[in-house]
Amino acid sequence: MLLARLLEEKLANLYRAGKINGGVFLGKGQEALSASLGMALKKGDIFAPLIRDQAGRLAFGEDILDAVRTYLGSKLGPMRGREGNVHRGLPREGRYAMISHLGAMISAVCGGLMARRFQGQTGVVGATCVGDGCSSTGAFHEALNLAAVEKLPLVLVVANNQFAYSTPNDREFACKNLVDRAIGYGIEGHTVDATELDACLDVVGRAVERAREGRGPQMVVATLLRLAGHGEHDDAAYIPEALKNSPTGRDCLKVAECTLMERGWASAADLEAWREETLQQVEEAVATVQREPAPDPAEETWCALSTQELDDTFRA
Amino acid sequence: MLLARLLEEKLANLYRAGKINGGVFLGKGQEALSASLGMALKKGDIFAPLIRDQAGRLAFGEDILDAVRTYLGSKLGPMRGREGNVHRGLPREGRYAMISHLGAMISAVCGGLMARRFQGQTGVVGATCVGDGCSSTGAFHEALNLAAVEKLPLVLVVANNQFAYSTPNDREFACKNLVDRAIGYGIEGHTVDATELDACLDVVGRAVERAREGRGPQMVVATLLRLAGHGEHDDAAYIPEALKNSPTGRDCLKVAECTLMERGWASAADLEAWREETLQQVEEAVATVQREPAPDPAEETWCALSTQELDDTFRA
Amino acid sequence: MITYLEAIREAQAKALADDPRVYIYGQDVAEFGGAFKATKNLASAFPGRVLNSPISEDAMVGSAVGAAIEGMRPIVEIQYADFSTPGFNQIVNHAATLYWRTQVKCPITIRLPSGGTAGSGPFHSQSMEGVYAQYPGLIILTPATVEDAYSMLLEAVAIDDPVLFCEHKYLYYHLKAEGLPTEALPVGKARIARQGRDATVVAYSAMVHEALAAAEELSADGYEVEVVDLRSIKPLDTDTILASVARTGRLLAVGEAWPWGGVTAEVVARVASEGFELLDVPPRRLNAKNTPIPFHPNLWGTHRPTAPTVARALRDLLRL
Amino acid sequence: MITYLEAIREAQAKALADDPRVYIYGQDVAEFGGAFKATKNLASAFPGRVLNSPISEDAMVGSAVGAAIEGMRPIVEIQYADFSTPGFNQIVNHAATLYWRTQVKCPITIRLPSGGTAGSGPFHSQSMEGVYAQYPGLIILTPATVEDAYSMLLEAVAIDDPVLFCEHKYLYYHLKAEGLPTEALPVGKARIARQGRDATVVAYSAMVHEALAAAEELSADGYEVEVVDLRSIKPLDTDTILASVARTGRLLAVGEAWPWGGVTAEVVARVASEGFELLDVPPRRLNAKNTPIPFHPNLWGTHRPTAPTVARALRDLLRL
Ligand SMILES: Cc1ncc(C[n+]2csc(CCOP(=O)(O)OP(=O)(O)O)c2C)c(N)n1
Ligand SMILES: Cc1ncc(C[n+]2csc(CCOP(=O)(O)OP(=O)(O)O)c2C)c(N)n1
Ligand SMILES: [Mg+2]
Ligand SMILES: [Mg+2]
Repeated sequence: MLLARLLEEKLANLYRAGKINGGVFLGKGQEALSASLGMALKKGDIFAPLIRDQAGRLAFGEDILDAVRTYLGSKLGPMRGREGNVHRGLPREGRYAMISHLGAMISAVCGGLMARRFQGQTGVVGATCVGDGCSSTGAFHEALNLAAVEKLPLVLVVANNQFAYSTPNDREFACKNLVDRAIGYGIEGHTVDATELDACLDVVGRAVERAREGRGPQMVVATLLRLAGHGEHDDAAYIPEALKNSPTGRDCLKVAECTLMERGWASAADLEAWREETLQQVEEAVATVQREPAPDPAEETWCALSTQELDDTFRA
Repeated sequence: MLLARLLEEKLANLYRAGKINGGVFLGKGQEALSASLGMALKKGDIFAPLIRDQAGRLAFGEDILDAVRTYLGSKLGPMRGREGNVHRGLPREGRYAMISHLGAMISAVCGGLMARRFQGQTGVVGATCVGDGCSSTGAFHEALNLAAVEKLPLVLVVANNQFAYSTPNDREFACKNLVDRAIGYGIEGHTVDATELDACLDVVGRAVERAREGRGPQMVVATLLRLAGHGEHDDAAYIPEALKNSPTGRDCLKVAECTLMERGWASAADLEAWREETLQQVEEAVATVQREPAPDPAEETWCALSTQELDDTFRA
Repeated sequence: MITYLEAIREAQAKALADDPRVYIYGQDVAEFGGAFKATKNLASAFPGRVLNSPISEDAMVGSAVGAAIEGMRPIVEIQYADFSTPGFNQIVNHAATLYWRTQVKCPITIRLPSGGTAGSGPFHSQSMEGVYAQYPGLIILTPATVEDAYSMLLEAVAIDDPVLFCEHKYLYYHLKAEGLPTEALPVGKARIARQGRDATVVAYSAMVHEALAAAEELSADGYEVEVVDLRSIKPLDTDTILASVARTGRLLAVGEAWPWGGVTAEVVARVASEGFELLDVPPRRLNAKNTPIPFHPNLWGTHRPTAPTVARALRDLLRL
Repeated sequence: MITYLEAIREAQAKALADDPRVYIYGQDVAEFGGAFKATKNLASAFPGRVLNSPISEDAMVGSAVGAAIEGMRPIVEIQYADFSTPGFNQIVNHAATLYWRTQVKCPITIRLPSGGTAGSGPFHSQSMEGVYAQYPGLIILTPATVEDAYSMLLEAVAIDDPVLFCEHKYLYYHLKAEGLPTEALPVGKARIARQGRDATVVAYSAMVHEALAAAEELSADGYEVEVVDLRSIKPLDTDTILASVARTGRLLAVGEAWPWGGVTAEVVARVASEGFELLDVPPRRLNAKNTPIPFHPNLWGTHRPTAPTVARALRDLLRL
C-alpha cells in the first residue's frame, strides 16, 4: 500500500513536471482494497488489474520497475514503449495487460479460467477489478453471466469510488448497492468498506477463498472515494466537500496507519522510517529508469502478427 | 390470440410448401403473453415486438396484411420486400421494426421514451419483448440500466420459453429466475405463468399501468414453453418430452379456450365458429397478397440515405 | 461427395482430434451441432470440448482471448457474421492487439458464416471481411472451394494469430467436391482458378463462382478471362494478382461487400500503385449495391454481383 | 482567436439554441463539460438538454435511434472514437439501416474524437472513419479546419441521416482561427487547400496539415504541390479529386489510418478507375504503419504519416 502510494505520488510529480507522456491515473484511496486482492491471490492465479490497482499489482508480484518503465516509456519495460501507464502486464505470469475498453478484461479472465479447467488445473482463481462506471457496460454483464453459467472461480472486485470520471453513481445505476447485481447473476456477493484495510483483507480474502473452493464467481462491491482526479489532469472539483469529509472519504492508508499505532504494532517513528525507506526505493527506481533508453523506431518490426511472414506488407 | 395462431399456422404451411423465402418464426404458445402486452398498450405508446409477437402486434393494431405481405415479400407491404418475416414495423405508428441483433431494440425504445419526455408528453409507455437468451446480451444490460437511471416508463417482457434456439436455460443464465435481474437494476420485477391468459392480462396490465404512473421501468418475466421449433426449419427435437408434458408446456390457447368454456362464456360451438371465421380472414389475406406484385429492382432507388444527393454513387 | 459445410465440420473434427488445446465455443454448437450443423456430432465425439455459449458475442471472443493466453486454441463460432458486431470490440481491440502489446500469441479462430443467400435479408447476409481487414493483427480467410474450406480451416487453427474464417453460407450446400484434399496452397497464396489472356477477374469466396460462370460465358465469344481466387484477403497476394494482370493487361475486381473501400478498393489501389504500367485500360470494380442487403430474392439478385453482371462488366472492360 | 475545439462547442451551442429537437448525450458531457470540454457550460445554458450517460455506448447510440424515430436530433458524444466499438452494432446495423428499412429518417450526429496525439497509445488514438465508411447509410465528416469544425458540425446536425463527425483531437488546441465562419462549402465538396501544378496530395483531417507543411517544404525546391482536403470521406468528392489530378498528373493519397483499405485505397481506386488517363505516373498511398498505435512519441511519430514522410513520398512521386 505504502509503496503504491509513494510510487504514484512520485509519478504524479513527474507528470506535473512534464516528464510523462499521456495520462497518470492514481489509485489513491483504493490501496487497501487493491492490495488485499493482490495479497489473497497466489502464484499461478490470474489477475487483470485496472487503472487504480497499483497496490494490487505490487502485492501480486509486479516489479516496481515495470510501472515506472511503462509510465516513462522505457524500452526495457514490459510494454517496450508501445503501451503506457496502466496498460501493462505480463500475461505469462498471470498479470493480464488491460485494454482501455471498460469491462473487456472480465471475459478474458473467464477464458483464462476456462483454459485452466480444460487443462485439468484446480484451485486456480482469476480476479479482476472494475469501477462503478464499468458496471454499466455490456461487456461487464456478458462476462459475469458467462462466469456464472460456467461456475468459474472468478473474483470480481467492484470499487465503487462514487464517480466514473465526473459522473456520480446516480447517473450510472439505480439499484441500492451494486452488489444487488450478484443476485441476478446467481453468484455470491459481498460488500466491504474499503477505507478499512482489515475489512478488505477479510472480505476479499474470503471471496478469493470461496472461489478457490469451487463456490463459483464472487463479487465484492467496495465502498470508498477516489482521493484524486480521474487522472492527474483532472482537479475533481465536482466531488462535493461533504463526501470528502464523510466516512467514505477517509484515506485507507491513514486509517491503516492509525490502526497500526492504536494496536501498538507500529510507532510513529516506525511509520516514518518505512516511509523513508519506501521513498528511497521509489526514487531509485525512477533514477534507474530515467537513464534507460527510449524505444527506437528503427528497431521496431512494425508488424502486429506473430506470424511475420503472413504480414500484409506494402511495397508502395 | 386466435388470429395470431391461425395466421402463423398458415404461414408455416406456406413455408412447408416452399412459398416463403427465408425463415418463418412462430409465437406458438406465447400468444397469451404477447397479446396481453399489445392490449395493455394504448395508441401513442411505443412497442418494439420481437420474433414471437404476432399476437401482440395484432393486438396493438398491426394489420394482418402487414404480416402476410412481409412474409411473402409483397411490394405493397410495409417493408416493400426489403425486409422479411418478423423484421417489420411502422415506427411512425409506434411499432418499431426490429433489427435481428438481440437486445438492440430495448435501448431504441428507451430513446423513444426520452424523446417523448423531451417533448413534454406524459403517460406514454414503451414496451418490448425479449427471450431468455436475449438476457445474456450486453445490449439488454446497457439498455435496462439506462432505463433505470432515467426512470423511463419502459415495460420489458422477458418470455422465458426455456430455450434460446436449442440452448436451455442452464447454459444461458445461473440465477433462479430472470426476474432477479430487476433487483440489480433497481427496477420493479414481476413474474407470470404465461400459459394462463388471465394471469398475463393481470400481470402485464399492471406492469404497463405502473410504468404509466411513473414508477419507472417494469420487468415481467414470463414462464412458458416455445411450442414450435426456433423457426419452422427446426424440429426442436432437443425439447424433452417431460417438459412438453409439464404445466409449463401447456398451450395457452387451449388453456384459454377451456377457461372460456368452464366459465360458460363460450361454447365449443362458439369456439369453432370463431375459428372458422378467423381462418377465413387469414385465407383472404393470403389470397389477396398472393396476387400482389413482388418488388421490382428497377424501381428501387438503391440509396440508403434519405438525403439522396449525399449518396456516394459510383460511376465506374 | 462432400459439401463445403461438411468440409468445415471435418476440419474441426480433425483439429479437435489432433490437438488437445482446441475447443469450440458458440451458440448452439454442442448437442444441436450449430445453426448450420457445422459442428454436428462433435460434442459427443469430443466430450467437454464443444460448448454452448450464452448469446454474448463480446464475452465469447473475450474469453477466447483469455484462453489463448493460457495456451488454448479456441474456435469461436459466431452464428452469423452479422452478429459479430457485438463482439467487434474484443476482436479488433483485444485479440488483434494482444501479440503486439504483450508478445503473447493469440491463436484464435473465429468462424464467421458470411454472405448472402436468397431471403436472408439485411442482418443474415453480410460480408464483413473488408471491415475487419482494416485492423492490423488479424488474418482473414475467405475460402471459395470445398478443398480450401477444409485445408484453410485447419491452417487457421494452426496459425498463431487471430484468424477470421469467413465461410460463405451460399456455398455451404451448393458446393461439392469428390473428397477431402490431401494437399493445399498455403495461406497467403492466391490461386488461378481459371487461366486466361484477355482480362483478369480478382474475386474471392462466393464471387469466384460468379466470375467463373461469367468467364465461361465470355469464352463462348472467344474471350479468355483469367480468374484469380484470392483465398485470403489479408494477407493479400499482390504478386499473383500482378502476375495475372501482367498477362492480361485488364483488371476487374469483384466483391460481394459494399462498394466503399473493402477488398475491391484495396486490390485496385495496389495494382494501380504497383502495377500501373501493366494495365492497358483503367481497372474496374464490381461490388454489391450501396444499401443494406434486401430480403426479397428479386432485389437480392440485383444487389449482389452475379455471373451476368460480372460478364457485363467484363464486356465493358474488354471493349475499352 | 477560436480553437477547433471551441468551434465544436460553439456549433453545439448554436444547434441547441436554434432547434429544440437537439440534445446532447454522452459520458461526462453535462456539468463537467466532457472529457475534452467540448460541451463546457452547455448543460447550464440549456438545462435538461445535455445529459450524462452511463458508460454504455451500445445503449447510447440505440437510444439516439429511438429518439430520432420520435423526431429528435440527438448529438451523441463518444468519449474517444476508439470507444465507439461497443456501440458499433447500433451504429452500423440500426442507425445506418433505419431509413432504408422503414423510411423514417435518422438524424443522429455521433461525435468521434479521433486520431492520435503524443502518448495517447493504442486505444485513445484511432481513426475509424474508413471502417464506418464501408457501411451504406452513414455520412462521415472529417473536418481539418476550425471553420469546417464549426460549419460541418452544424450541417451534421441538420442532415436527416446519421452522421459520424470525426473531429481530430490533435487539432483541438493546435488549430486556431480568427473567428467563426459565416459561409462554408457544403458537405460533399472537397476543398483545394493549396493550389499546385506538379502533384496532388489528397488528405483529410489532421493529415491536411502534414500535407500542407510538406507542400511548403517542396515549394522551396520549386515544386508546387496541390493539396485537396476531402472534408468528408463519405460522400467522397471524386470530381474535385479528378479535376486536381487532371491538373497535376500525379496523385498521393495520405491517411492517418491503417494501410489496408480505408480512405487512401478508395481514393486511389476511384482515380485509377475513373481518371486513369489523367495519371502520368502510378498513384501512391501513404498510411500509418500496420500495427496498433504506439504510446511512446518516438514510435508514434514514425507510425503516422508526418510532413517529412509526406514530403519524402512526394519527392519519390515527383521523381517518377
Ligand atoms: C467502453 C469505454 N467507454 C469509455 C471509456 C472512457 N473512460 C475511461 S475511465 C472512465 C470512467 C471509469 O469509471 P469507473 O469504472 O467508475 O472507474 P474509476 O475511474 O472510477 O476507477 C471512462 C468513461 C472507456 N475506457 N471505455
Ligand atoms: C446478437 C445476436 N446473436 C445471435 C443471434 C442469433 N439468434 C437469433 S434468435 C436466437 C435465440 C434467441 O433466444 P431467445 O432470446 O430465448 O428468444 P426465443 O427465440 O426463445 O424467443 C439467436 C441465438 C442474434 N439474433 N443476435
Ligand atoms: Mg468509479
Ligand atoms: Mg427463448
